[in-house]
Amino acid sequence: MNSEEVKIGVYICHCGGNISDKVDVEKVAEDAGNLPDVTVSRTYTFMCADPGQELIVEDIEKHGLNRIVVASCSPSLHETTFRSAVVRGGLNQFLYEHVNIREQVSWVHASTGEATAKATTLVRAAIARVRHHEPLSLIRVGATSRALVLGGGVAGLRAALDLAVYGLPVTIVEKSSRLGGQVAEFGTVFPTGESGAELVRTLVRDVSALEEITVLTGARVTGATGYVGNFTVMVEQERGDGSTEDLEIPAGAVIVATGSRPYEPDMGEFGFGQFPEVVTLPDFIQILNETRADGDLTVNGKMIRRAAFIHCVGSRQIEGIQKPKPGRPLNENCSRICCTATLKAESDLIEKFPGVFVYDLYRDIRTYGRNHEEIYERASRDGVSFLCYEPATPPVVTMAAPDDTGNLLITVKDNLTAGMEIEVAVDLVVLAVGMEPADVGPLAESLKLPAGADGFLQEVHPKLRPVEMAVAGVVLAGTCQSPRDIEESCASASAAAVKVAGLLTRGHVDLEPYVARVNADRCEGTGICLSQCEYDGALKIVESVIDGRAIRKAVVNEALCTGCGACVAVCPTRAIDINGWTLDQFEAMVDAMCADPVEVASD
Amino acid sequence: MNRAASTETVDTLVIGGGIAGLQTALDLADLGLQVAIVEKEPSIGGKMIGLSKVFPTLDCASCITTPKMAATAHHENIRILTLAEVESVTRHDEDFSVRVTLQPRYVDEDLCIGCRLCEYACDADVADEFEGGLSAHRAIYIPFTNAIPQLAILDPMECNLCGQCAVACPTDAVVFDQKPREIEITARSVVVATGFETTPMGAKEEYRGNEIVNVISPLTMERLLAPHGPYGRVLRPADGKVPDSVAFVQCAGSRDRSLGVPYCSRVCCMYAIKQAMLLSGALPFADITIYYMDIRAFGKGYETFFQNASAMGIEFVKGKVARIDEAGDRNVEVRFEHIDELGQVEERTHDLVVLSLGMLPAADLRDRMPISVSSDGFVTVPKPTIEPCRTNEPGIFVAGTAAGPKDIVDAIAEAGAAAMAVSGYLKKREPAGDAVCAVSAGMEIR
Amino acid sequence: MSLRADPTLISEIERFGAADVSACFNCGNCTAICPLSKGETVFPRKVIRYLQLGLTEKLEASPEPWLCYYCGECSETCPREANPGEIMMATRRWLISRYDWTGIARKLYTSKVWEVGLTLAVSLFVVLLFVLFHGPMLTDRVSLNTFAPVKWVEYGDWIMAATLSFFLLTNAWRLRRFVMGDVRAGPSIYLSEISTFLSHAMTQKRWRECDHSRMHWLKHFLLVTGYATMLILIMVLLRWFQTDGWNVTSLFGYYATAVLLYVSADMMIGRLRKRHEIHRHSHPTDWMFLILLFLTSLTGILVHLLRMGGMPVPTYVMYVIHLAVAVPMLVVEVPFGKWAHLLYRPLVIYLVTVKAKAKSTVEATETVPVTT
Amino acid sequence: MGTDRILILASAACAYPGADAVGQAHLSYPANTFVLRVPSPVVFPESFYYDSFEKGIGGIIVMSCGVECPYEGAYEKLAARIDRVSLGLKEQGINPRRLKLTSICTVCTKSFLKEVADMNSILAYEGAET
Repeated sequence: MNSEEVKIGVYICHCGGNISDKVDVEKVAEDAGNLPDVTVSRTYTFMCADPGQELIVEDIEKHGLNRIVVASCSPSLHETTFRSAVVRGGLNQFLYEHVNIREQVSWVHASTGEATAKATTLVRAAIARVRHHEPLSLIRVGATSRALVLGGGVAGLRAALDLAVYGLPVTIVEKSSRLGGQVAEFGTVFPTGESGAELVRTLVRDVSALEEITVLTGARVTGATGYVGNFTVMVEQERGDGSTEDLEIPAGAVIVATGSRPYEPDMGEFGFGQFPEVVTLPDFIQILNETRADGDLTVNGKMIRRAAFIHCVGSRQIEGIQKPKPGRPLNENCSRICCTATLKAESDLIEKFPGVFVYDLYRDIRTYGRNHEEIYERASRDGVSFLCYEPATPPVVTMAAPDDTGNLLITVKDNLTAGMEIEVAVDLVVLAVGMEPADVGPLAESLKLPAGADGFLQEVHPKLRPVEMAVAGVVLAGTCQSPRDIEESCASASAAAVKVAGLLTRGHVDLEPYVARVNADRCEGTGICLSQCEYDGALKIVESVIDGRAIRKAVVNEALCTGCGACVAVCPTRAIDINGWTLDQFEAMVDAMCADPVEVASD
Repeated sequence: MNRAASTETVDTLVIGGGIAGLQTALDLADLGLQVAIVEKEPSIGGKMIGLSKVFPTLDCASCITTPKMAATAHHENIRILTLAEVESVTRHDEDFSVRVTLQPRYVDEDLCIGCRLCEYACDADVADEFEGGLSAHRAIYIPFTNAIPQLAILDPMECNLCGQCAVACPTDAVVFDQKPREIEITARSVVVATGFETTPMGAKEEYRGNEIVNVISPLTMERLLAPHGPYGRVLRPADGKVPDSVAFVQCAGSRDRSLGVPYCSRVCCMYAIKQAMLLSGALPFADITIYYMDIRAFGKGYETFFQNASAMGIEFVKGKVARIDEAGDRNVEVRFEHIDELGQVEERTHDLVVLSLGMLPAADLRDRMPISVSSDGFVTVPKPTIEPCRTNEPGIFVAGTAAGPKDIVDAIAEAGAAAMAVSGYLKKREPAGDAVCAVSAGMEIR
Repeated sequence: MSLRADPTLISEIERFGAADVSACFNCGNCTAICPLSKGETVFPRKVIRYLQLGLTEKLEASPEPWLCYYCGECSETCPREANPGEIMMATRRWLISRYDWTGIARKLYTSKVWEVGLTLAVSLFVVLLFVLFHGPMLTDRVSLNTFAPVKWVEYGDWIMAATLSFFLLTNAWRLRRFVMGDVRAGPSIYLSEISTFLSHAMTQKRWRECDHSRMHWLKHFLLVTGYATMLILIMVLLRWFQTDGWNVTSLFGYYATAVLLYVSADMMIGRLRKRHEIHRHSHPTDWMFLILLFLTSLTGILVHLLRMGGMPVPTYVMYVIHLAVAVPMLVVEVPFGKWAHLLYRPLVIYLVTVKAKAKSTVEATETVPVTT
Repeated sequence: MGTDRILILASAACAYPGADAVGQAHLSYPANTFVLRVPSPVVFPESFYYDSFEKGIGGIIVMSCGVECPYEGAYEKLAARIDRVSLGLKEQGINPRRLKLTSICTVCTKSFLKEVADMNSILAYEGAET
């Protein structure tokens, strides 16, 4: 391969103006074009677009290119795009090098001259590296034809059902003793008014009817090992007699559907914990469901005639106004479902107990979803009285005078009434609490699942790969990813399921070839590399007898090697490298970066 | 790409080549199913390809859409029919028989190489719909830079029949006498991903959206903000002035019974905030105001996005604009009650006003297929909670905004869900020894 | 000092004809679309807000309901179809009942039995008076002034005018107290603005600022001229007007009758057709006023025609019917009902001006820098 | 551009997306920075650091995932190696603060900017040698 003449094609993307507004792309291309072995050097408006990709394909065919460099946005977005173009041109996809001149150049450097110089240097480094690229092939490993769904709420059930109907075996691991999660306790759900328990029953009935699905309730994940196609998940299941049983479940892919939990207000937050008449929305829904319509609504023995609902408790928090709870950052974001859930609860309350008068204290009403605005309008027409507060002046809940019309007094500066301070006397305060991610447990640590600043699990990209995680083979379903309602949870669960179906339907998974490889000519069998390897069986020393001499060489098991490179750094003879990430390549890049600085034009 | 025999059989026919349709098709094709996408426009990409950047990540819309478009176009299990409109979907035993009209492109799709020589030869200028009518293209043209397929199309209404394009074409691809063709596709399942249109600019009479030139639609603002938009920078249409003061009027096509759209269109708050942020980047000294009723920043990372916009100095004014009038110097006057400022009635003048229009269903599906459609025109989903993509007709599914307003993130997730629902449905239909695996066996990874 | 919310006010105002108070989601469209809503007096949302929260005292002190002429644009463009225009209308009814210290207005507005009952009772009383005290019924010729001597009728007029004025003016006095609140204005301020009162009372000119209702204003103005003409004819010129011969006042009578008949009929037809927002919602009391007004005019002109036609008995009977309609209309509507707005509207505009002037005077005095 | 070039060895799982996040937020930092994407910086032998300084690199920031590292034991090995190299640099008379090991997460935009700023001020004010 190396005997072949190197012909490099270099492509600099304008990205509309995202790059070209800051980087003189023509100059970068010109500089690259003058480097040895660079056969073609071009710019194009949108390299990722079809005509841009076709440029590469055509040039490969026309000019016999055998190395391609594209300088555009982050490789996380388009490295695979261009690799597929390289493949269409007839080259091995790993003869490709990606340069990031958007996120790490045009978007972060103010000076056009400096940005252009840096881009030029980065392209030079990539050209230096791409010479060292070799064709690699994907490592095909058998995949376990079983998915593991962690969490038996609606999202988990939906995903499991989808996969089972599709024909894949599924194991659901649920830590509580029953399936259905929070939805089972919701009473009726919006926007349809169906019973949450009934919804869960439907799903559970369908799940039970499919022999492809194994359900483990009372089961906790204690750890996991493996990689896409070949995970092993350790589960500890409670037995009826109180003892536990340890199970190891092989799975080709894992769907995380661990869900969320309601925010628990602080002591004294809107009087919570201070007055027994202050409850959270989930508590209230339970009270409402348990009270017969023909009686009176009572909370803690007191009859409720007037109730107030306060929105955005534990959501849309603002630094300086709310204090973070220990171990939990402020939740800046909207919890998405509380507005509609609150308004629905208000209407339910009025419908069941027509004499009760309801106040609603909000910041913005966010009934965004299909048929949600109707729920807002219904609550209005049912007579709910709305008051709008600013985050800086939240409602204050205090004890009312003994002879007042309610036990509690809420004072609030009302935006809708020219900022006047309004006082309402109520018997009950319901806090519309936000959503917090539930604890994912040891799986997150074992598989290194990334979470965002808000604690919810992080997808790769909200639009490009909305349900996949950075860890291949692990996908997200439901509210462990972000707050959402039942409909959205089920949609994301099915979307997660389709990714898993695509992964496991062929019985094998193709892994990236970035694993250690040993240069047998250089290897002296010292075994130092072995001492650094943390993955059992990934590396071993094999003794063989050649020409009567015992020769020791390191050998890599490609399916088990993770390509971390710990072995590479310690080899005294530089006999071991990571495919696609060789020390030669890195050194070539550093050399290029240290070469004469690119002239900087003044802006 | 558009090679369409008179009768084809596919596992799934996806109606609509917007982001939801593309994602559904990709997910299905990855499972080894044969998919056809029917798109009525000359290019796939839908509304999203016309956007500048997308919230809340602010990555460019093209950067998300074009790879998906390219992946669809290159997928061996996907066939794309553009300029194709579904006339009817009728059940035929287990399958659906779909009648599709292929509108003439007046360019032979097999011969055209997208070289644009015809475009350069053409003399007739036509207002460019893709650019909100703010710039022009020729009567024969490639729809837009990233269009897929990259094939020219001729607008017969604007063509002055000089024949220069045909002369210039190196492959003799121009066919002036092309006729509409009707084809019939047999599909084992159908996904409706027909998407949305914005509410009309004239929907609220008091806003005079069709009369005042400097009152523009949000899609026009997207083009003004796009790096390759009509002017390459933000200028107002009436006189090309760089606007110093831009206002966004929220709920200009939603949450308003007086214009017949009582529902929330879900995306307008966020796209207005996004456009405001991009504007403050493009015009650092401009005053930007958003008139709103409730800011609905509900998605992951949206609230932070909103708070950032507020911190950047974008003014959020609570109060629904009641009336818009033309002021002097072609400026625009809005009249509103400043609710959180003592409720005074104010009249403010802006250089440019964007009406944050809502979403209406793009296609009237009534009588064209056996699914039920709600009174507002969106596809009815009988069990939205746990089966968000299923219609009342077995075998017909729905994805994206055809079933109600949705942002891109939710539309893409729902597209995946639709694909899962379709594949489950087809699996259930299969007798033992299923075809899905048979097809997938034919797919080898390079 | 914070204001106490009272959840009962909404149901109270609903008894006066408001239906959709709680449907309003406070977008402010109504206030901003209204051409009359500006400066210090913005409405209708402010009024709706007081209703939603039950701020009774704020509402009683609000001049805004009287500044609205119900062009209906707010209701036509309301995103929630909450009918702000009709809410303002209902609030005016409620306010009339709040100003009225007798409590009769409230009964009339909230009970059809009271409304119809009182009207019938007054009618019967009038009929009874005639049955008991009418003069000789000459049948050979028409002699109304023998059957109902103009002097006696005139006394009746004045007594009624005095009584009704008493109620109306005491109610107006209460209105002044509510609207002025704590603001003190000296007599000179009141006097200096009296022209405001007179010009608005005579022309309702503020209404003309509504973009959409010039026609409504014109009809209303005609109605008022007809009404005023008739009032003068009856209160001042009755001895010439109620004649058995011909008198020039009849010409004015023709004008007034024509206008009253045409406009009240037109208004009733409008309410039946419901084409304009202003006519879309009708409270029973609206109908009662229009019907009585129409019947009064109709019977009045019939009396005249029968008399001219030389039909004695029908003339006398029609005369009794005429008064049996006209008197209850005045008794019910003037101090306690819809009629009162003819006084309250200009009065409120006047008081708002007085109040603003008083405030600015106080501010001017308070802000004088102290120099030594 | 600063006179001294800063080499940033960024782990592909954390620090590299972290650097992208800086760009997505349109924050700004000096252009003398060159980010090298690596599966894990544990791959570099000690010689790589000495050679890089020799070649003229002003400072090296090793941005790993820290304890979040997806590879078993890699961070500990990396940290030990960086400690050894720092000592070695000191012995050679090179300012050891020109080599820095830090953890950058996918959303750690502020830390990223701070590390770059810190290294630039070290290069500007402390000099290359001890």
